[in-house]
Amino acid sequence: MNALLVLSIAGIAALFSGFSNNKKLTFAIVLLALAAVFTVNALDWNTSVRHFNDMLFVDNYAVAFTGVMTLTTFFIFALFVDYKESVEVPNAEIFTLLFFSLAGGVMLVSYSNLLMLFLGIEILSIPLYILAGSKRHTLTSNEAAVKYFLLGAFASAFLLFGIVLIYGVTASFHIDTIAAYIKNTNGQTPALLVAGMFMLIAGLGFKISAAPFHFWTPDVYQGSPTIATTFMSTVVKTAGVGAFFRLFAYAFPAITAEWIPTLAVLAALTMTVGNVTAVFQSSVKRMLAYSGIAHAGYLLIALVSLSSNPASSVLYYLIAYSVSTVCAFAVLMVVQHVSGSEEVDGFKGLSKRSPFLAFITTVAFISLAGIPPTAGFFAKFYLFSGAVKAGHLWLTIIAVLNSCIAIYYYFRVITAVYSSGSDSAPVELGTVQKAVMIVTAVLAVALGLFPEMIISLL
Amino acid sequence: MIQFLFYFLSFVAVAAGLMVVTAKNPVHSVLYLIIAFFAIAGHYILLNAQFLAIVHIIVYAGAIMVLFLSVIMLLNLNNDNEPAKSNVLKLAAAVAAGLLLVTFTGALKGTESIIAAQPFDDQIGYVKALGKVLFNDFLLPFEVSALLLLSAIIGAVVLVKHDLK
Amino acid sequence: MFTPELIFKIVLIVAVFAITLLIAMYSTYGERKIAAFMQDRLGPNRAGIFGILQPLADGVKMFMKEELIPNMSNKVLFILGPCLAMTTALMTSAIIPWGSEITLFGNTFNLQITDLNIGVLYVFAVTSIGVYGIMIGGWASNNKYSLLGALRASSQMISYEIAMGLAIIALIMSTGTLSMREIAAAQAGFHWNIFVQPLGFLIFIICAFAETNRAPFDLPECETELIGGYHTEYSSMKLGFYLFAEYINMFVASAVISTLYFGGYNFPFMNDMGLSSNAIAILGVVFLFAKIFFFIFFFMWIRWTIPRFRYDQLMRLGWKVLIPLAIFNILLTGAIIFATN
Amino acid sequence: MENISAQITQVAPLEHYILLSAVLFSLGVLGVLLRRNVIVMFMSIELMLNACNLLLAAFSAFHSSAAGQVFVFFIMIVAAAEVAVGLAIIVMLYRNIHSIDINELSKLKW
Amino acid sequence: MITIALLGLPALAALFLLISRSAMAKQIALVATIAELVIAVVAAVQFAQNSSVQFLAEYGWIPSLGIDFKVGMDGISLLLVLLTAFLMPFIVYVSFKKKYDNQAAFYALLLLAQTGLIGVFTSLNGFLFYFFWEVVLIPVYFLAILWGGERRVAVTFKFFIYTVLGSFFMLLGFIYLYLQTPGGSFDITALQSLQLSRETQGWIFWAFFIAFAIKMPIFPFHTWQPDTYAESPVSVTMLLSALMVKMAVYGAFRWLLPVTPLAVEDWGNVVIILSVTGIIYASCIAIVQKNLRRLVAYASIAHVGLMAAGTFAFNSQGLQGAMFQMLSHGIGAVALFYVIELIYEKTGTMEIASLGGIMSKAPRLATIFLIFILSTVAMPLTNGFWGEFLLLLGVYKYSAVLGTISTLTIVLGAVYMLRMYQASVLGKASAATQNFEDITFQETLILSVLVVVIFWMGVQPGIFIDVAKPAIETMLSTATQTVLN
Amino acid sequence: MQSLTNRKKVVSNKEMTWVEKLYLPAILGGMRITLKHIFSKKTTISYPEQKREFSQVYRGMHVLKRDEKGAERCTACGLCAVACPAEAITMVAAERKKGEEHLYREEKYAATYEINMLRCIFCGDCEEACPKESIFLTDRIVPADLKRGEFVYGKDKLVEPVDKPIDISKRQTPEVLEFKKNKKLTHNR
Repeated sequence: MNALLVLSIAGIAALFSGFSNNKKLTFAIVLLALAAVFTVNALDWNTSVRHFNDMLFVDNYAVAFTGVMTLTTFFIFALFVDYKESVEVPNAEIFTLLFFSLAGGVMLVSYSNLLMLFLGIEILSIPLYILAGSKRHTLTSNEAAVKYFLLGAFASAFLLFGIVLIYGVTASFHIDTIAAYIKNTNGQTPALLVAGMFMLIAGLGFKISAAPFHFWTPDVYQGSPTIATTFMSTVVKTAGVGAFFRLFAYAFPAITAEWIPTLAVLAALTMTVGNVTAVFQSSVKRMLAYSGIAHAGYLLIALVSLSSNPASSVLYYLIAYSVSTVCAFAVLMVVQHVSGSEEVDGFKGLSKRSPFLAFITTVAFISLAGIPPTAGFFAKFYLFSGAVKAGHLWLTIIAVLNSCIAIYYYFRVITAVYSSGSDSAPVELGTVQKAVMIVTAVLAVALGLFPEMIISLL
Repeated sequence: MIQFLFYFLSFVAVAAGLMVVTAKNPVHSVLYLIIAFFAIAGHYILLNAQFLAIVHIIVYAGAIMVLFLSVIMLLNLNNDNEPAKSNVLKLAAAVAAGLLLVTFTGALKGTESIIAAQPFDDQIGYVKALGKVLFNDFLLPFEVSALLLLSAIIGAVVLVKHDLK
Repeated sequence: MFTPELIFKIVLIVAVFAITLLIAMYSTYGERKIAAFMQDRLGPNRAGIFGILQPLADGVKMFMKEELIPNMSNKVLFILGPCLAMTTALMTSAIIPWGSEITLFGNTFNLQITDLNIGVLYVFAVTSIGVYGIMIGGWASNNKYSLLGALRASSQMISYEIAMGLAIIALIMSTGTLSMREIAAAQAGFHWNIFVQPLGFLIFIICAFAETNRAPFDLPECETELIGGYHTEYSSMKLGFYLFAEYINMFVASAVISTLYFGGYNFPFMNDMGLSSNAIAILGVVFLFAKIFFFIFFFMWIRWTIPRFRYDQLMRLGWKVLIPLAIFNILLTGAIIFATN
Repeated sequence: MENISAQITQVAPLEHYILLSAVLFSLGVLGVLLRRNVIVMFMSIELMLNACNLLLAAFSAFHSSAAGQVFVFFIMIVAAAEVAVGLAIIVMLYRNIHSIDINELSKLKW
Repeated sequence: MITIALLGLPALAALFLLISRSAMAKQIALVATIAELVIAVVAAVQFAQNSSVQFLAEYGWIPSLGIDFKVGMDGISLLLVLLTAFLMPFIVYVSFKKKYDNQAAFYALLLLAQTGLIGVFTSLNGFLFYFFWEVVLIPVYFLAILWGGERRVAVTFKFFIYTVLGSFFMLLGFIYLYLQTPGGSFDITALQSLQLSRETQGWIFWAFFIAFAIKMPIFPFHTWQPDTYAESPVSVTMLLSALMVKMAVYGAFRWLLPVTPLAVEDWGNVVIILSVTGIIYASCIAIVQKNLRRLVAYASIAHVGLMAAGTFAFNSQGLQGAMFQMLSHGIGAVALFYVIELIYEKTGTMEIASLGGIMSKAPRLATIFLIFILSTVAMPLTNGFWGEFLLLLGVYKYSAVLGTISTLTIVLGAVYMLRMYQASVLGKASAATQNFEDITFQETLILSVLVVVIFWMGVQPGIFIDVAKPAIETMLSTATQTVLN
Repeated sequence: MQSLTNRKKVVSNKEMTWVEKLYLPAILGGMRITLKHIFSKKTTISYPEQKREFSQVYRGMHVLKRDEKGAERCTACGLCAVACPAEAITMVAAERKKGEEHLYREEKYAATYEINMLRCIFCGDCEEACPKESIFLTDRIVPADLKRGEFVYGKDKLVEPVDKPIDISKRQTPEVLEFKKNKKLTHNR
């Protein structure tokens, strides 16, 4: 709750810092603010308070997810210091929008009322619609914004109708009340409520870009400025999955039979579509978009095996995914700048041009691919073992097959890094940029070696 | 009388909605949508939600649709040069929407028994009652919606303003 | 079926309509006369004594003029535009309390067509849809000047609605009701809201000028730039409707301002003079109209004093001055309410 | 104003409200799928949101709980914010390509 | 503690190389590997000849999942650790003459791979096993892709995808097993004491088997192998053929047979048939190979096929044979690839057709080459003989028909090996071998070490067999107990 | 430079004070002014009913005078046309026939004499140039008309009616005459 407050203030402070025209000041303010958010949020640990007539329930789950998102945002902000891509929106505004978006994310992981879910999604999305289009004179960016916006609004409408139907049956927006109502029906769940639930799935599925609601993802990710793409693929996904998890863990645990098969199919579809399509991409950015879809699929497995997959494994997965993705995007930003393209070929010869960057790329993509000793491996490990435990063996097998496909395209990048390229000028890196890369890479490995740190949290 | 009103308004709303979707000229779509909004406002009044009705008019008819209209005028999109989609796509769209509707209709079964009408409280649509709920139970959402609006404002400015910086 | 209540209401509606139209008509006359006087002229004085029949002559002229509908225009919308403008202009008068209760033949009636519990919002809603008449007409003309006028009108009205709404919110905070009748009744005697909400009043009246497209905010129709703006292509009675709507709007805006800030039908010492309630009611109506006339005069006074704004100035005033001011006003009001409670 | 209906059920049964909303919602969906003009698609989405609003108000009346109506206000807020951003995006797009046909947006394809 | 030292030494050395980027990288690497060998020998000396797990080291890692860092060695492990430690100096030394870019990284990766291998051979926790299994892969991947031949990218890619695909299935199997254990543990004892139904065992068996089959490789999972062998740098080829293949066989020993004896009973015949088919198939292809390396690669498939057949025959002779053959095949593979590398260095080609007449130019090399080849074709007195003999015995015991067919491996092996020898070493000198110089004294010395070991093992196989025997017997008896129950 | 009228003001670019920025005092000032004008005396003259006094030297529509006997004074000498800076005057001369002596004072007369009133700038040079004291400018207003052609005034409109001589004495004040005299002198020199 306090995190939300600090975030809002931080957003406005960032906006005002734009008046000073001093970029360093702005960066200092936003980074300090994020640190403050992180601290304030951490202070809520183990308090479990229900705020504002039970609109927000800040339990450890919420605190942990908020922490992950804040941390990721911190990295992204830090990356912005040495950001080279031209964005036609002033920095201060971008930070403000990202702060607000993050605030939406915080709501999404701590809501206990469907209204907060809805508002959270909107607060999360609307700044991103703007950021997607922030390269105003670039057609691809325009296109990304339009697509994201239209489909986002479309999905919100579905989500909303779902909420309405659930309200119609249960007369409440509160997830505990809804859960209680469902429990009281003793298996005779009204069809209306189930319909509502499915529409919620559709709406939320859009946010985490689960197939078949994923069509926007590659276009939007590719068209948006890379910094926004990074945010979308990490924080937004974390928030979306957090919301998804919270909803189904708190509101619909009594009717698992209704939604588990659907979500399972969705998960399988999402993984397969994401991975298979990613294989054919020549643009790394687009490939990462599809990989993001695929990761959403894996995360849905966690949801399907809710009974045996505790929140901690989802949390761990999201941390691993976020850290690795930020790392990968950090490299991509540099490569984009030095080679002028985001194609796989742009990565060629990187090992000659900057062994450091090559190493970071390797770590990031190995972690994304889920190969030990990185965090990505344990993330998958926890998820899969949970799924097997819950008896979704076939789903796990599909996931495993998909992981192999994933390795194919992730390693294509690594391979490119180590193959010879045409350009051989050394690559200059900013200090902050370098620091972020190092920290994220170290985190990706350290979390892989000591997963217990996170797992024991929740 | 009231029942007749209900069906009349429903008819107007649906017909106008259909016209929104099918009208060639975007301006006509806007106008039909306004008609639909007025029909919906009528429904609100039938539901004793006068405050809602009036706010609906202010926000939707008074602000949102005006924005639509002015953007359409600004961009001069009145010429209906939208090339028709192929019939297959049209059919697919219609089928998809139809299926959705069928699903809803199916889900309707037995609703009456689930939602027994409560003893009717005719005060809930009043400003006083709504205000109490809004500022007690829903205070937080009310406050956080400020973030939403602020980001929308920032967005509108940064995206369209001619000379940034 | 025909209760005295209903009959009274019907009579009232007819009367209000008639009076509104009459006043609108004579506002045109008043406008010209006042303009002339301020410019040391005499104004119209040929038709009837002091030119008192001039509005009739104008009306007849309007009717007699040729109906022109531009070839490339959208016919239906072209006609719909002025109709909408007229309709929305007339709608607001429904909730204005023209006077306090009056007792006739043993029945007590309210001198108000209908008392909505959200009357202020009703005013607001009707104002906000008033722009459609202009926009549709301007667009349907298929003329760039008309279109520009319509666009200006829409953005101007939307922009100023915000400040207006915020000003009203401060008022509502201090009155505690949304009903026009209750707001009026609460200002009995000399407890007018203008003394409570001077800043709010200032904002409100500026916004009222903008909402009625009156000078100095008459950019949608400014002749020097847009040769008449949204009604460039209009002629005959359709043009008449537009012009008429503007004057009706002015009248209604004056009535709303009087009711909200200047005590409506209340006048000082009304209860201390030992008058019967009917007498008070009738005197109240008279006073209300006096206030309304003053404000109509005020509208014209301003028009012939202050030059027209430039468009960017208009927007800057609306967004950068009035809205912050209105928000400040709300905060101030809140603080005062908090302090006094 | 006097209340229109003293007993909500005398207006229409709840099913009819749900059906009406469902029809409007489906019309909105149809519009989004059918049209290529971004603005009309956007309007269709508004129609969908309004279907939700109507249904919320109806449920609120049938449940005699004000929460539903309050929710509608938030939907309106969201709709307003979306319109501001959406139209800004559309205007920005139009400035670049002088069209708002969704099919013109095909630069990003694999 | 000694296990930790075995694990830590190459890892630390690798780390040192990576950080210091020393110009003396190859020397440091060689010293490290030799030091490792010394430690391994010390371990072997201290080893008590029984079936128990010795040199145990156990630390908590992820307690919530029952994952511990638990390493230790029994006889089987010890032998393979010894093998690894023994072969690594050769693998490092063979690249000494190569001028690699960024050689510090090259040797560091080699040492990392060694760490992984030792880890695989010593880990006593299922998860740890899997962990090291994947850890081996990464340095190998980079070694191959950075320093490989022209087609390295595509080939290494294929290899990588194949093996990772397999290992994921293994992971799945482990997870399943883990979930079956009471309280949840990956510990070897917990896994081995599981009482699973026949059907479940079948699924687990296949999950593991695919991983192992790809790694070994068994027909039809072998398609990655010849290309990879041909395109990788010679060190990597040695590493792959001599050591990584053993990971799979070892995995079967340690994790498959004891856990799923019922499935082995059910599916063993399928596996053996596959293996035998593979033997014939690979041998036939080897006969028509024109490239030395590819020929050895196919030969390797054939030999590994026999090892697999022996393993899954699941009897004392088969297992011990497989155990012994692992050692001799490892040494043999390193020896052969070393010689081929030497020839390649001097002639610049590996095409059999363009070679010939080496005998006359370089009698020392030709002699040593012959000894290696004889060892490969299981000539008595060489180490190859005992391995193949025991294996064939085991397979024969399992099924007379299959046993008879697998005998072909020796026959066909003799055919292609001797044909190769004849074509490349004997006969007239060709253009490529015109100026062939014999190997130096130093090289002779190094190769002689291998020759000595080959003969030592051929003469005194008992020493080696006895080390692993108790462990194998215990395993077998436990498994038989389970089957009978 | 010192301004001659002493009304010169230097435009200032100084920042407005806060009160000035409010504009309200300025607006109220403006409103005070307009309000004051409502009650001030109106300057309108209701024209047909009321008429304004012309100045003595007003130069209006021309007239071609006749002599005491009623004969036209103009001899079509053309000096007026020459003098006209706007070239508004044209004429055609003709010889007097027998029996026309009562019509034209001398042997030559203007058969047509036209002034284009749209061109005429009412400078009065024709009047000064005329040696026969025939053409004069009067205080009459040139009436409005609908067509341009109607503004070319011929003799029918210019020559004064016999029975209704047009009084030009009001303009011919001593000062004017004196001025004319002097001017003529300069002209002749």
